[in-house]
Amino acid sequence: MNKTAAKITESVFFNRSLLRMTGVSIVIGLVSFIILLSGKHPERAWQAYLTNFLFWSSVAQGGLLFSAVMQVARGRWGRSLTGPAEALAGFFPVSFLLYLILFLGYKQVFPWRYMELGEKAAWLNLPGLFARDTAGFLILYGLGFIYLYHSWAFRLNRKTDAGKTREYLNRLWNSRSVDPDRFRARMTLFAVLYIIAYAVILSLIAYDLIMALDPHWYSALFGAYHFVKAFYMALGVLIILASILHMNPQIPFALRPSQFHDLGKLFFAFCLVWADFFYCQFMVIWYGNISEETAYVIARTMASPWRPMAWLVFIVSFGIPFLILLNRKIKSNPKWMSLLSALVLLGLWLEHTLLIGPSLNPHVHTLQLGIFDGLIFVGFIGLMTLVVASVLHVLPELAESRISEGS
Amino acid sequence: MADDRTIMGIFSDEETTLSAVRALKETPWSIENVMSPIPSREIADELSTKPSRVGYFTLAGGIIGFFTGFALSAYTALQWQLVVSGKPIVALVPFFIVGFEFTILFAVFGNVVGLILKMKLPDYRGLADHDSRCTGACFCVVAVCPVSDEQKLLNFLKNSGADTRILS
Amino acid sequence: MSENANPLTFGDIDRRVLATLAPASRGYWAAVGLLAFGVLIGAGCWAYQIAAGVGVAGMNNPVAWGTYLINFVFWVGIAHSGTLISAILHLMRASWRNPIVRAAETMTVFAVCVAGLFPFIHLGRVWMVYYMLSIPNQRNLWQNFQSPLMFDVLAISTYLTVSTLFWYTGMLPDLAVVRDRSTGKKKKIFTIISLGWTGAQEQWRHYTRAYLFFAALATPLVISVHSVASWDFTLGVVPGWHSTIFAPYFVAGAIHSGLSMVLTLMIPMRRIFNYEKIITIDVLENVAKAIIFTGFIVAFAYGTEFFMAWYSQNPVELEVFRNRPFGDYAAGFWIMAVCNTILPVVFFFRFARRSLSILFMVSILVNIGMWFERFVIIVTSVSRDFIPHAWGLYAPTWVEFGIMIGSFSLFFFLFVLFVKHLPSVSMTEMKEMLGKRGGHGG
Amino acid sequence: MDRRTFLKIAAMGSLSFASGCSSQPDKTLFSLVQAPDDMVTGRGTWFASTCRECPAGCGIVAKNREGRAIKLEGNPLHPINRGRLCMRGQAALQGVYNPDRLSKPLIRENGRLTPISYEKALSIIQDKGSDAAKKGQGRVAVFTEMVGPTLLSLFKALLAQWHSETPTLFEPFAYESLKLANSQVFGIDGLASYRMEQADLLVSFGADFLETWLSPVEYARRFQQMRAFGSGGKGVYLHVGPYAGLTAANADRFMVCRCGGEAFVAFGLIREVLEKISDSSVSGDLVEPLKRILDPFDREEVLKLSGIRQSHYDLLIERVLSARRPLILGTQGAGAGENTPATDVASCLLNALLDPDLTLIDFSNRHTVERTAKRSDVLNRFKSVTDGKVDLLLLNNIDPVFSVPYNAGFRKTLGQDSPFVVCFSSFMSETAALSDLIVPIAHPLESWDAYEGKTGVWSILQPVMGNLVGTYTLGDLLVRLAFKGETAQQGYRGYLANDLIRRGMIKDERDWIKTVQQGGAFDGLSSEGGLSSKVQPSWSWAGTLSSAIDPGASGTIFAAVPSIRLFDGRGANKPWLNEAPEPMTQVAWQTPVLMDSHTAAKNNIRQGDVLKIASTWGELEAPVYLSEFLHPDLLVMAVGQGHTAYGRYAKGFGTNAAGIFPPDTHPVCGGPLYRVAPISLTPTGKWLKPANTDGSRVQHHRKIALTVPLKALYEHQEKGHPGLGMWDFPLTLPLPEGYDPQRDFYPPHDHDGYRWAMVIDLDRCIGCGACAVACYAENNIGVVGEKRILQGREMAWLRIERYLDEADPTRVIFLPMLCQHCDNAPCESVCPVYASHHSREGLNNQIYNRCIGTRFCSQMCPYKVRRFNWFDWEWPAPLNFQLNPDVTVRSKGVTEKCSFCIQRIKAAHGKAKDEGRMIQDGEVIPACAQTCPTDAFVFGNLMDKTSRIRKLMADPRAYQVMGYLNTKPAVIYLKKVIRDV
Repeated sequence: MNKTAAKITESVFFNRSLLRMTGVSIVIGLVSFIILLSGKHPERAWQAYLTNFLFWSSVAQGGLLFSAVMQVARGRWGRSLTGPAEALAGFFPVSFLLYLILFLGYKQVFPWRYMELGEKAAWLNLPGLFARDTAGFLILYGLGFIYLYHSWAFRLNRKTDAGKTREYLNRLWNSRSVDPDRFRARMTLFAVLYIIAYAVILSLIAYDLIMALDPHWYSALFGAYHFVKAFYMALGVLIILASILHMNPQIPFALRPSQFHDLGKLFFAFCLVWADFFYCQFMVIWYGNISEETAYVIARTMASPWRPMAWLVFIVSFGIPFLILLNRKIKSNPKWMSLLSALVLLGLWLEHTLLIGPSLNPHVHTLQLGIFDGLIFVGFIGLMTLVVASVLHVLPELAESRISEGS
Repeated sequence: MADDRTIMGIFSDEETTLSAVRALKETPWSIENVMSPIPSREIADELSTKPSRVGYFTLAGGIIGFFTGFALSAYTALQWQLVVSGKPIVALVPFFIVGFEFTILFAVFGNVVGLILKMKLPDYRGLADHDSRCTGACFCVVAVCPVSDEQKLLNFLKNSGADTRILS
Repeated sequence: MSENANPLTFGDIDRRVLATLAPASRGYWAAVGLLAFGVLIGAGCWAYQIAAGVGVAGMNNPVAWGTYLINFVFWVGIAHSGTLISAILHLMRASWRNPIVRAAETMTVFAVCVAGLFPFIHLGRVWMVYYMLSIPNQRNLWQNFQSPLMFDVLAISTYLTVSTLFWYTGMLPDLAVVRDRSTGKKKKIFTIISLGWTGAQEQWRHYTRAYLFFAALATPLVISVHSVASWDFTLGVVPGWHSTIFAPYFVAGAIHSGLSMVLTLMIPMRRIFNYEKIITIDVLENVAKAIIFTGFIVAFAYGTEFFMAWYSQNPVELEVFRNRPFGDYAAGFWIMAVCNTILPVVFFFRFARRSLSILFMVSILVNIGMWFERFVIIVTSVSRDFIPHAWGLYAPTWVEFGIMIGSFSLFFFLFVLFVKHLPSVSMTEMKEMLGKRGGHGG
Repeated sequence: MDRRTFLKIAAMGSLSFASGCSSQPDKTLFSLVQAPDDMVTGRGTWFASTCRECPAGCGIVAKNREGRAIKLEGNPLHPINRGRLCMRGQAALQGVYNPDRLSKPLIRENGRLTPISYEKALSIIQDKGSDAAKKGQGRVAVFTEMVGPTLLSLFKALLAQWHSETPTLFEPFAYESLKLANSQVFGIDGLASYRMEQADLLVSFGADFLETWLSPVEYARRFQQMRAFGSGGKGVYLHVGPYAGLTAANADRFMVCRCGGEAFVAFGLIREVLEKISDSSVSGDLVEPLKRILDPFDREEVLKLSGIRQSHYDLLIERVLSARRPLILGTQGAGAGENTPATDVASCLLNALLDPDLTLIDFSNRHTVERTAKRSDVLNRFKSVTDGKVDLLLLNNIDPVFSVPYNAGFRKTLGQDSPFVVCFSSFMSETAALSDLIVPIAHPLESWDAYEGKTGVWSILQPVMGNLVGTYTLGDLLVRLAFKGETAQQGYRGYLANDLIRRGMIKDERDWIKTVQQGGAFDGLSSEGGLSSKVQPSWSWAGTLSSAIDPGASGTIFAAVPSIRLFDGRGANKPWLNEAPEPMTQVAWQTPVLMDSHTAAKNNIRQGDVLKIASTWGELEAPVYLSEFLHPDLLVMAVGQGHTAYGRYAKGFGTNAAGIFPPDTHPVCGGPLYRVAPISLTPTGKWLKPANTDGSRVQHHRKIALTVPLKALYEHQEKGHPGLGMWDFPLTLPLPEGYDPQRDFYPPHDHDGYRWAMVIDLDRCIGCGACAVACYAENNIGVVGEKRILQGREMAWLRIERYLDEADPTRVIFLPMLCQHCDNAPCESVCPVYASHHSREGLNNQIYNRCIGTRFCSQMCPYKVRRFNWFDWEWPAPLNFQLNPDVTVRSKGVTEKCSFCIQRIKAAHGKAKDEGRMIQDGEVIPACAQTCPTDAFVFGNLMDKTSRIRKLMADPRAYQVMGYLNTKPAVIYLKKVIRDV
């Protein structure tokens, strides 16, 4: 069966049309980024860039989290979904690269450079920020890869000789033989470590790259809000990815309706948690009414020009999915679910813009969102697709569901 | 029906019960009831029972509760229209919590009501020909056959691994 | 965990559990009597306080909330893990929870009862408490639903109702089991309370569904209840209270304490009722693992709070968070920090997770730690808030300790009564666990 | 209350009482079935009278409700206090209603006191008197407190019958040294008053004119007229002294020196002045000898002897020489140290040199306390008693046993059975306890009398209520003792009227009634000029100057100072005065001994350690309070507490310093010595928790009590654009315009007609605490006592927060903190039962009978001004008669707080409604604002664009405490102005 799998992959994941599509969209994205950059408001370009960078990095980080959690909680039902989830982690190196590029726009990205910070300068200064965030990304992604290294050791078929990566990995594994149990135990350990790092470092990123853009505002829950949201998005992407693989007859990947149903329930659950974490912050700030806190929230939810966008986000990413997901049948329907997820993701992408936009363009009277932002988004979609496709191309086993599991 | 016999077959485990039920369905005799110490998806599937509709009560309760919560808090606030902390008289942000708690409460009430109505409990008549083993380790299948077939059915059940009991 | 290794049969389960309902020994009644006495102490102290005034407690002007609300939050916290275990783990199909679910739910019900008492004890004019209820009155003056305390009233009463119904529904099949295996008056009673349950498919069909909804509703409820408890503090502007992270952090903390209380209760129970085969060491191990997890969340929250206090650069916040670890109540802070975040780390080691003594000790210490967490949060914040001239210290008085003793006695009193008179392990769900071999593992 | 309305009600009241209420206890307070026709139930009636809590003689008006006086306010027409009162004046009511008042004469029969009738008591006195008279001259002696001329003449008349000399006016604080200086330098043996408000530099060598000195309310007003920024005053105040009480704490610079070192600072100053003086306005015959005497006191010498900091000394010189109208005040006046007379003489000379015409010193309107006898004379007179030359000794309302050093003889002699001692006193004071016959007398608020606070200022005392416990007024008793027949019949009131007519104060009955209505005859008060004086050619002062000795020698000195709360101890039985924390230490109910914190640290003494302090004359034990305001070699303790009798609120609280002072008096001025050295300090190992109400002495760099340099106010300051932080948050009015959609979640809400608010000028506030006590009186606030205060349960609605400057701990700032009536009050929304909510007029209402006592509001209040009733507080009868019927008495379990005196607002509403108009600006005045001697409070309606308060919003000093919380407080503070000297 692996042989066939190997044969099929050639055409499924990595065919010309897909290359063409992704390539084109990437070029479009790049071009529109450059156009914005060369315009009067380069910060607009960086706003879009930061938004997408955070958005897709979160998806990748959350994706791997799914696998890690399944490993730790021994959730068997999701075992066959961990493959695609891990495929998302292929975005890690790209994400890190994008992160480095981000600092080219430091003039626009960090408005606090021009503000009076007092003591805070000890935390908000470019070198310090670059150092700690770089370290953070390296640790997170490093742990991620060590975990993958263990996970794939069980998942991948050692014999197939497709590509250098495989051979390299095989050599690694064959170099020293550890007994599977200890190896599995270590895998679990690194899963735990990754989960911890996920929480800590995503919070750090949230503080440094989103919250600190308005250095006077702070909300203790913001970090947690960010990484919960990240997982919510990852689940959305995972649903789409799984559905695509599931619906493509050529791919040996199929899920029982119950598995989709469970995935749907998880998606639903995190839709609620995300909303809850939003409300927890909003309620406290609304009730306390301390200007230091309210100004930030009001600018994004109650004052023009951003207000309508806030409502859109609320409806698209919470209202609609909440009402729809109450229904049991839809959860186990891949088509509908992917559609819904796409919608939610769109909303959450807007939500990122909503958080970043007002900070980067203070006192504006028009919505800082245009066609180019959309095109840049498209570009990043292409990028992500390409990455995932190539990962699956190299490691087709990730797209194999073990029907045997569960009963 | 005087010319009917109701016979209970008591099985020691789920598998045999399951096969017995399957076999019974091939026979002309009807399965009146199956009792088990634990819920069994498989048996339910065999008997092709429809999924329960308790959920509708729950949902209804929830929706009613949500609006009751908001209505109550808005009504009480409007009686005197006292300003507190400069907050609006009808402040939806905090009232949402009231709405939420009421949603849960009423949903649960709906759930319980639905359960009572659907399960028709409390009802002690069923205990008349209830076998205590059914709540312990055993699965009981209650089948009905014409008086004529009584012996056949008894044998059938015995063969499929049950000890039997004639209820009426 | 592997049920295959477990030689239990349905029969064994019934026998073991029903054995616990056998007539009680003299020692048992002695214990009950002792606890009843403890309850009386508490009641006496309360009566005295009502007569004399809340001044007999140690509270004062800056610190007008003391052990009463600390205990309130503490007990609500204890309550939570019950629902977590019965509802959330049920949704997650972690069937390892089946052996302890009944005890945990019972713990929830009783803990909520005890917790519910404290707001009353706390009130200055408890005889006027009906002002907080929606009783139609001729002035048409109602209560203020913008007040976090009204949220509490709703949340706690809802929580009590729901968890009680959930508990009873879950017990229904077991009551039938007891009914069928008892005689005389006992049989009569159980016949009535088991509502004529027979285990017919028709019943199971609705029952399982309804139970699922129960779980699905209890989950958001339990989260909301402790969020609401946290909002009693966060919604004001008081430094050290007004923090957005409180709601999730309180929920995690609640589960943290609740889980350790489960251990504290289960370990003696399985010893006394020789439940070793039912409540296996694997179950306890899983609870321990969960404690590591919640412990981490709590630690994360502590860290975040300190960072945010610094990041805000608000002198008021800074002072509060300087005062916690180094100020008047430093001891309390360090007890809290060590017990809640450092100690659970031992559970990373397998031997610790599987050693009853360590489990028991740590569980108790975590409970102490969580009590002090509430103390640190509630007392330190207001004792040094905005106006330095108004700063002041607080120390509980004997009345408060008396009432605290009373509350613990009441809880264990009810629990001890429960274990001898109702099935303290859910036989049905145990059977399900065995029945579903190779099903969804924990 | 403006002048017109005041006159109306005063007239209405006193007419009736002039006819109606004699001192006969016929009108019972308890059931007014037939109320007198002028008494409208539910409406207050105001009676003018005079405060007798200290010799200053401030005018008061008392609010009478249903026959009970429930509140005292200053008499706005009275020239001395102009409608203001100090905390002691406010607390006078608790003298009338004191539960420990004696109601019947008590006679000592074989050691036991047994009650007898007044007739009996009078006859006993009569007999004893005539017996004594028979024995010969001067067998009867009278020691009385400072009384009005009429009563004095009555005493004289009585004594004349008994062939004895005039009575001795005894006051513990008799300003001997000051009088000496005035007589030696100006030839006027008296106490001039000072036109402080006209000065541009004020230097005090210890005069505590904001606490007890001469006439504190008057001088507090004058002081702020001189200094306060608001009133255009640009004056500067420098205080030189060994310790800082409230007065020194209000100085622009407190210059600490050795105890007794002030003298040499003054000498040095004179020396410097003489060197600068060129013009011949000062007669040469003064300059030369001065130069000669003071030659040794050059800069180094002064620094060495006085221990003053060099920078301070230079500053002092520079300021004094550059000032246009400097005024130098002498020492604290109550009790002397060795160098006190020298200091006072020196300061008089300084005035003479700096302002030869002495325009700032008013010799014509003198403080009549000058009439009291020198302590040395008192002791001499008493010596004759001790020597058995007296058979009958009458003591009127004085407590020498408590306030005079123990072995000065009073204790011993009074203890003996001869002479026969009659004590006129309403309380079982230490002195009364030793007397043979105790005759309770009516309280001044129940009596007719006249008092002359300053020469020419005659204030009338009239009964402001019926007689409470059936006591007689002293006047009536004396009249009955002195006269027979008609005079005796008409009683003291008639005697008084006649006396006044005889003195030409009033012409006839109408005039009399008018005088009674407005509280006195003030025409005698000459405004300018009047009696002036020059430095006396006689050089008697020279000797005094040279009497100064080197204070450095004496080592650690123990000093006792008058208490702003208890004066000489007569206030000690009034709960309010004990409950109100001492302004500087914030300690209530206790008498700690103040010790320099560094000295304490050296001897590792902690706050609260109980020390045994012993001198040659006696010893005492007291807990230590660590202070920043002392010379290291000094221990200071306030007098007033440490009673062994005198009622439940006085007995057993604190310590009495009198015990360890030498009995003899100052050789030069004859004043009592309130300084003693050497002393020995020994820790007792005991520790007493100080009952201080402050949680921290500094404000931890928070936006609470702010200051601004004077310069900054004149140079145009550019406002940095407002932000959201603690420091750059803008002033946001509690009005719709205060709402900014960029940072406010809530929509603005309107108020109908009025938005009550208050402005508090920190530059005017001197921290005297009168407002706090007035608040207790007006709002029925419970007194919790020492134990509860230690538990942190004080109930004050208005507290004076005392903060030391973090940079310079000798700088103090006082901030009256009360409910801020925020527009977005965090306390309101958390109440589950709407007990606390926002009123239509912007008040932060607290509905007591709705409150269930969750205490949520007080937890959420950022200002911690909400008070919870932990118990039912007690008003032992008849203290409960004082309770204000317009204000609920809160039961246990409810929260309470400042209501902006809503009862007064309601009353004004009623009045305005009757007259069909809006409430006018200044018509509503809360109790705190009403009594403030320095006019630091302004109350009014923010919605009225023309109101005084609204205009003040434009003041650059305006800010809100912790405004960044966006609570939009309705109490706006004006920064204290720092004159960087």
